[in-house]
Amino acid sequence: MNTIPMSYYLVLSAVMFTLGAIGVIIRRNPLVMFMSLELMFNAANLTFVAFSNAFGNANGQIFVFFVMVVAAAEVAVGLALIVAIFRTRHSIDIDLMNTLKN
Amino acid sequence: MPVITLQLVIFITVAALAIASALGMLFSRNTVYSALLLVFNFTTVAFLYFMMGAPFIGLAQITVYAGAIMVLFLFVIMLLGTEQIARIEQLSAQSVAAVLLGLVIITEAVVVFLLRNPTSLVVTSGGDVVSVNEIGGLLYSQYLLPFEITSFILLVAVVGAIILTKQEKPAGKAVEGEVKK
Amino acid sequence: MENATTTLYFHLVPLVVFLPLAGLVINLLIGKKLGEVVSGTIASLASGAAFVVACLLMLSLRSNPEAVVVPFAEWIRVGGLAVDWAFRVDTLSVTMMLVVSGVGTLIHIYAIGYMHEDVRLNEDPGRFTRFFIYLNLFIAMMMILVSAESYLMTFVGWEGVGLCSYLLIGFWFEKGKEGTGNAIAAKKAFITNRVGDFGFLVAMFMIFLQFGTLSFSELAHVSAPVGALGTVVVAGIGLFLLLAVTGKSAQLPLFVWLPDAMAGPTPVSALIHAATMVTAGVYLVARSAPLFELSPVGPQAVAWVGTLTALFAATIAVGQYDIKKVLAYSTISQLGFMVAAVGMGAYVAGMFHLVTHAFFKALLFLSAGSVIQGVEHGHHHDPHADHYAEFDPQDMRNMGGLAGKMKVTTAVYIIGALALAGVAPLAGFFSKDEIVAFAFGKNPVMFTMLLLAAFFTAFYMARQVWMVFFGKARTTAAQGARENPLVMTIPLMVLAVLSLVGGALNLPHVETLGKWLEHTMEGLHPAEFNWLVAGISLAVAFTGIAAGWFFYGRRSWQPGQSDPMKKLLGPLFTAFERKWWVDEIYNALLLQPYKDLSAILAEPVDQKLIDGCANGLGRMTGWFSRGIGVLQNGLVRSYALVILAGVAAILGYLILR
Amino acid sequence: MTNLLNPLVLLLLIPLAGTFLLWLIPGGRKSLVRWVALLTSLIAFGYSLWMLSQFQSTDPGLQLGVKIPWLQFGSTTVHFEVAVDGLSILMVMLTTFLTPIAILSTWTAVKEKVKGFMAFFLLLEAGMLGVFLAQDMILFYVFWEFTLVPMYFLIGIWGGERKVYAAVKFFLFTMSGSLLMLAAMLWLGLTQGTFSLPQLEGVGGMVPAAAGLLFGAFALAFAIKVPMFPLHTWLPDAHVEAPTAGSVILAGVLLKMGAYGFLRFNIPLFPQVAVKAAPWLALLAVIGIIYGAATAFVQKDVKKLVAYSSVSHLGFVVLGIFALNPLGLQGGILQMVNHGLSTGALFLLVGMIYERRHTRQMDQFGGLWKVMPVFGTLTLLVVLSSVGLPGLNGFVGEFTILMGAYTSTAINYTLAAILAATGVILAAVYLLHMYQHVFLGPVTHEENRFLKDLNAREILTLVPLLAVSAWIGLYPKPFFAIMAPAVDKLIAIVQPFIAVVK
Repeated sequence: MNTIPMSYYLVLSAVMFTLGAIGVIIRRNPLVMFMSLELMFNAANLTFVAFSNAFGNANGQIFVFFVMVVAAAEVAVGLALIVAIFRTRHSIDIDLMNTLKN
Repeated sequence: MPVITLQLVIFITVAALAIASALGMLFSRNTVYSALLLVFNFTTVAFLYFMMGAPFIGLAQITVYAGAIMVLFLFVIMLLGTEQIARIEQLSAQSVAAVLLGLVIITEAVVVFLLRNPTSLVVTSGGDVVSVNEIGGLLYSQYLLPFEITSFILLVAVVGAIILTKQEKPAGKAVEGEVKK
Repeated sequence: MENATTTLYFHLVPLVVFLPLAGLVINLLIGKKLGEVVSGTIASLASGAAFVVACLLMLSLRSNPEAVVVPFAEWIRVGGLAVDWAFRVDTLSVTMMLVVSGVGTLIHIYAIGYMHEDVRLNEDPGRFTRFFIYLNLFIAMMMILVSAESYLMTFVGWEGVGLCSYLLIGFWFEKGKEGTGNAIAAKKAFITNRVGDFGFLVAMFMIFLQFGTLSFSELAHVSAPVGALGTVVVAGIGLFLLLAVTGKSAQLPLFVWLPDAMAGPTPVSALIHAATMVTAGVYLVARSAPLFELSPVGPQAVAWVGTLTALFAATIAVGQYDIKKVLAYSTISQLGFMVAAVGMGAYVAGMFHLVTHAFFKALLFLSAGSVIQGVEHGHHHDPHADHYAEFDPQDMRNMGGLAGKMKVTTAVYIIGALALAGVAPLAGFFSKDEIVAFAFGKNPVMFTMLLLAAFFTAFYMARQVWMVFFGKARTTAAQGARENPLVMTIPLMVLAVLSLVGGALNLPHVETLGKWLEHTMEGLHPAEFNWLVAGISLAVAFTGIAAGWFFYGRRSWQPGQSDPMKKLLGPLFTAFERKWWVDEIYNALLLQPYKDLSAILAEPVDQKLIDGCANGLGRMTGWFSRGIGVLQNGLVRSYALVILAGVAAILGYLILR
Repeated sequence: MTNLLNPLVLLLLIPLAGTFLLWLIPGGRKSLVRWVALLTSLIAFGYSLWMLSQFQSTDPGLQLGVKIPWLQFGSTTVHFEVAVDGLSILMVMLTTFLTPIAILSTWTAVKEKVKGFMAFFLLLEAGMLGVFLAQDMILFYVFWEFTLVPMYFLIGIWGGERKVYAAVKFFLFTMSGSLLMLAAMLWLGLTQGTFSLPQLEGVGGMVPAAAGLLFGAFALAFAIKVPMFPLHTWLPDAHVEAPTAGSVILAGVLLKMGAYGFLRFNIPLFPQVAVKAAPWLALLAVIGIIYGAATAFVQKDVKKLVAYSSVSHLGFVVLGIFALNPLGLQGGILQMVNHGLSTGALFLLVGMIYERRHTRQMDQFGGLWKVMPVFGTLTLLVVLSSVGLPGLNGFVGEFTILMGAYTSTAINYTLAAILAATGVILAAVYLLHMYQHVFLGPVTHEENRFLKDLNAREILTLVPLLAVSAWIGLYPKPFFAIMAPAVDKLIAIVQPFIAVVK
């Protein structure tokens, strides 16, 4: 049979997810942070599809579909926010965006 | 250890490519390179989807993620002109901590998933495990309501994006008034 | 039964309270419109009507002498405690009612004349009606006090008369020393009385815990509890009741309020602070006789307190110059006689002295008021006097030679003084002699002290009479004094007659009062008339008067002269003059420490310590949250790092589990 | 739907409806706003009188109640459960009685943001009624916290100079106590499977290990609210800064919520702990009585003096409650009413003089009786009621409390009652001290010479209070009768444990 252990997929997914998380933390460019987030979404999606395959159940794929839609919406709004912020502050350094404090 | 098959070799190669491209995205100075590397990463993942017999998701991955979303990213990068942000991102304590934590988590994941209690589940490669028909059927019957809600979410996102990025017309009416005079 | 009720008027007893209250209400609502005479008359009628009711009750009791309880309304019924509004008509309460309403009515009439002048001298005629409202309230409260069926209802009257006393002492609340003197005197009276009331309260707690009731009828036949604890409780009841008595009847150590209470208008001093209210303590002891009899401690303490007060206050009276202050200390001293009597078990003698004292002390105060107004009149009509300078119309050093100008007043005053001094056959002789005779048989030390007090009494009265009425007038005010109108002098004459013949109430071997009271109080010892004691006390009285003449009558007091006794007694007389420094001692030992303690509690303790602890807790929370707040730095990446750490920790936990 | 027509639910809805009505009125129409608020509170009072007539005073249990499922915590249901019994009916009446008086007192005192003021006031009334009516712990807690909010704003917006400090202090003190109470409630409700108070009676016996802690958590919350020494320091600040009507309600009703909490929670739920704690709580109460009186004596601000006197008076209430016998408990409940009347009236009086002179410092006054005879007379009556003069309400309450404490077997030392009785002396000391400095003596300040005496409206706010004071003083029977069965029932719960301890 052409099978690959589920564990491999899980480890791959974990590695990608962690890389995404590290990206969110170490990069100050919000665009890259966003990309890292997308990476994390992907890692999660990979797990969904893998389990869907293993169990022979379509629900996992449906979920991935929804995640994609929401991610698309999130990116649209998020990028719009970045554009708006850039317009007002002429910088998109994430460490300068802490006006919510206090 | 499972037998080394062609499938496995292909999987490991693709996985290595995915991780490499992710790493590249992370550490690339140029945002444009980051974006392109991410596109590559998405493609490798799409490949894995195909391998797992999920062509619908794989195609969606390529069209939506690699196609639409990343193009959007590139547009924004071009629009803002920040592709060459040359600011040196210092290696702060926070970054070090993040990398270390990341390594810890990866190690933990390996320990948990591979060594401690490896699951007996397997992923079958090739062949349609779940057909596109089935997905479509589910989407328009059981998941009809969430499906409709997603459409609403998208609508809201579109409207929101437009409002957020709309340029305020500075004193447009006053100008009109002057013209009339 | 039917024919009995036709002639008995017991059911009328609530009227003794409600008639004065009716007068009060009328004056409160329309008194100002009625004018002084009508308003005063209504008040006098209200009091007089109460007197009539009291007389009817007396008549009823003559035919049916056993105590009658007239219930009126339910009051407090909680748990085991059941106290109702109920009146008790017996010979003791009716005696008190008669004194209160009788003397009270005379004083009401007198006050119509007195207050007419007084409100004008004090420049606020609008306050005339208010005075009579207070007086009627006082009569009502006093009636509640004496007609109550339970300790609790007595307490209502007890505090009620205290309130009236407060109101009336502070009647001219904007006058007195530095403008606040009267107000402070009023406050002092109320608070000192409250200390006594505290004793009353605790005594009631003890009585209720021990005997389960506060009703006089039910307490009349209780027997002493057994066991050591029982004796302590019974002694405690006596001692706490004594505290109540010392407050209301101005005994040691709580007498200090009464001299200051002379700040009230003179009719008030006569009614409340001489004749009636202050005797409530004596009445209370008489009423509580069944409880006092249970233990020897209480009565003995009462007797000693009374004796000591009698002597102590009499010495102070010798050194006073204010005509009313002399009478005030004299009142304290005479109350001491009464309290000593009831403490020794001579209830009849105590009550007898209470009644006669009400006559002659009211008389003395009212005539003193007459003297004061006469002098004040002289002062106001003196064309040369500086009307803005401080002039004290009550200071006896400003008087002298009034006998010629105020004939009626002088005559009645001398009658009152002789009665007080205990000269036979005036009222005071019989009643005081009865007490002294009782002490003779009981305790030689008390006997001696009481005799000494009697000597001082005669002496200071003689001193006063000579200083005020004889010799030469020492001021122009005294020269211009004139007699007061009939509305004032007629009550004086009535009281003078009563002072003359009051002794007839309880003549030796006739014992009218004794037999009358016997119906209420069991086991009364008939007083033995002792010729030896009578002789001694009469001799003491005459010695006192003679000594008074020797120092004050022989040579007329000159203006600016210091008291001739001062040379003789030196520092001792200064002690008399300065009232043995009791006020100063209380101030240093009680008031100032309390003030200091309060200040310490309010500022360092409350604000700094307790509130500081509370605020300190708040501040610590503040520091803590600022410390935590560093984490909330608004930087998304730090938050993500923390989340990542959390993930690592949870996974680590899962592995190491 | 029939449930919603329950009389108590309607009573809760009246002030809320009034608030809604106020919301519809434009804020500029101040007098209309005032009239609507006043009429609403009067309707609530009238309605509560009707409710009183429906109340069976011989029945010791809960009456007129309704119980509707409301929330679900796991398998435990929280009910919307309201009912009255002898313990709460007087408190409900006191609330509806004082609210119109307080509103009437603001007629000219509150000029700014009248609409908001009145709306908060009616909300406050609804909250207080809810506290006294709730028979479910969670519902009680909701109302308990609900009262904080309007009061917080009443102090914080319409208060004096340090209003924000006082409002925050008030809020934090009460909140910190009640959070522990919430924890205790949740634990109790979830372990016992019900939040309903009637079903939790004597629950302390089922959880003996936790009973002490739970009792403590409840007691702390209530002790802060009462407030008992040494948790009282929020009270003077809150009173001094609060607007007059706020002070009236704060002293008149809000403080009673604490004492009522002891009656409703601590004693019936944990009778065995209550018996053990009684001597200690009585000790604190006695300290509070004397301490409050002593600190009141040296205050220079009249309102602060009255505030400290509250500490002293509430000490009597707690002493009576923990006497755990009919005398003490009934006296305690009556004294809660009495304190609401007399201290409420004192605050009204202070407010009246403040409105005229814009100061409350004692040394700014003197001889006011001569200038304002009606004011002087009414104040004297209120002072006498507060001092506990027989014939007025204060005496009946204090006497029964002291008698209860003296004869109590739960407080096993009679010294408590004797020391508390000295409070009677000390009350006279500080109140007469105040009266003398403000009303007696000569007029010392020229600006006081032409002060206007009370007008008809002001007299109207005081007369009902005094009338009820005299009624309680002379004929307290109806008041005692209405609470007696419920108190007896409470004592039946506690009595076995008193016997065990002795």
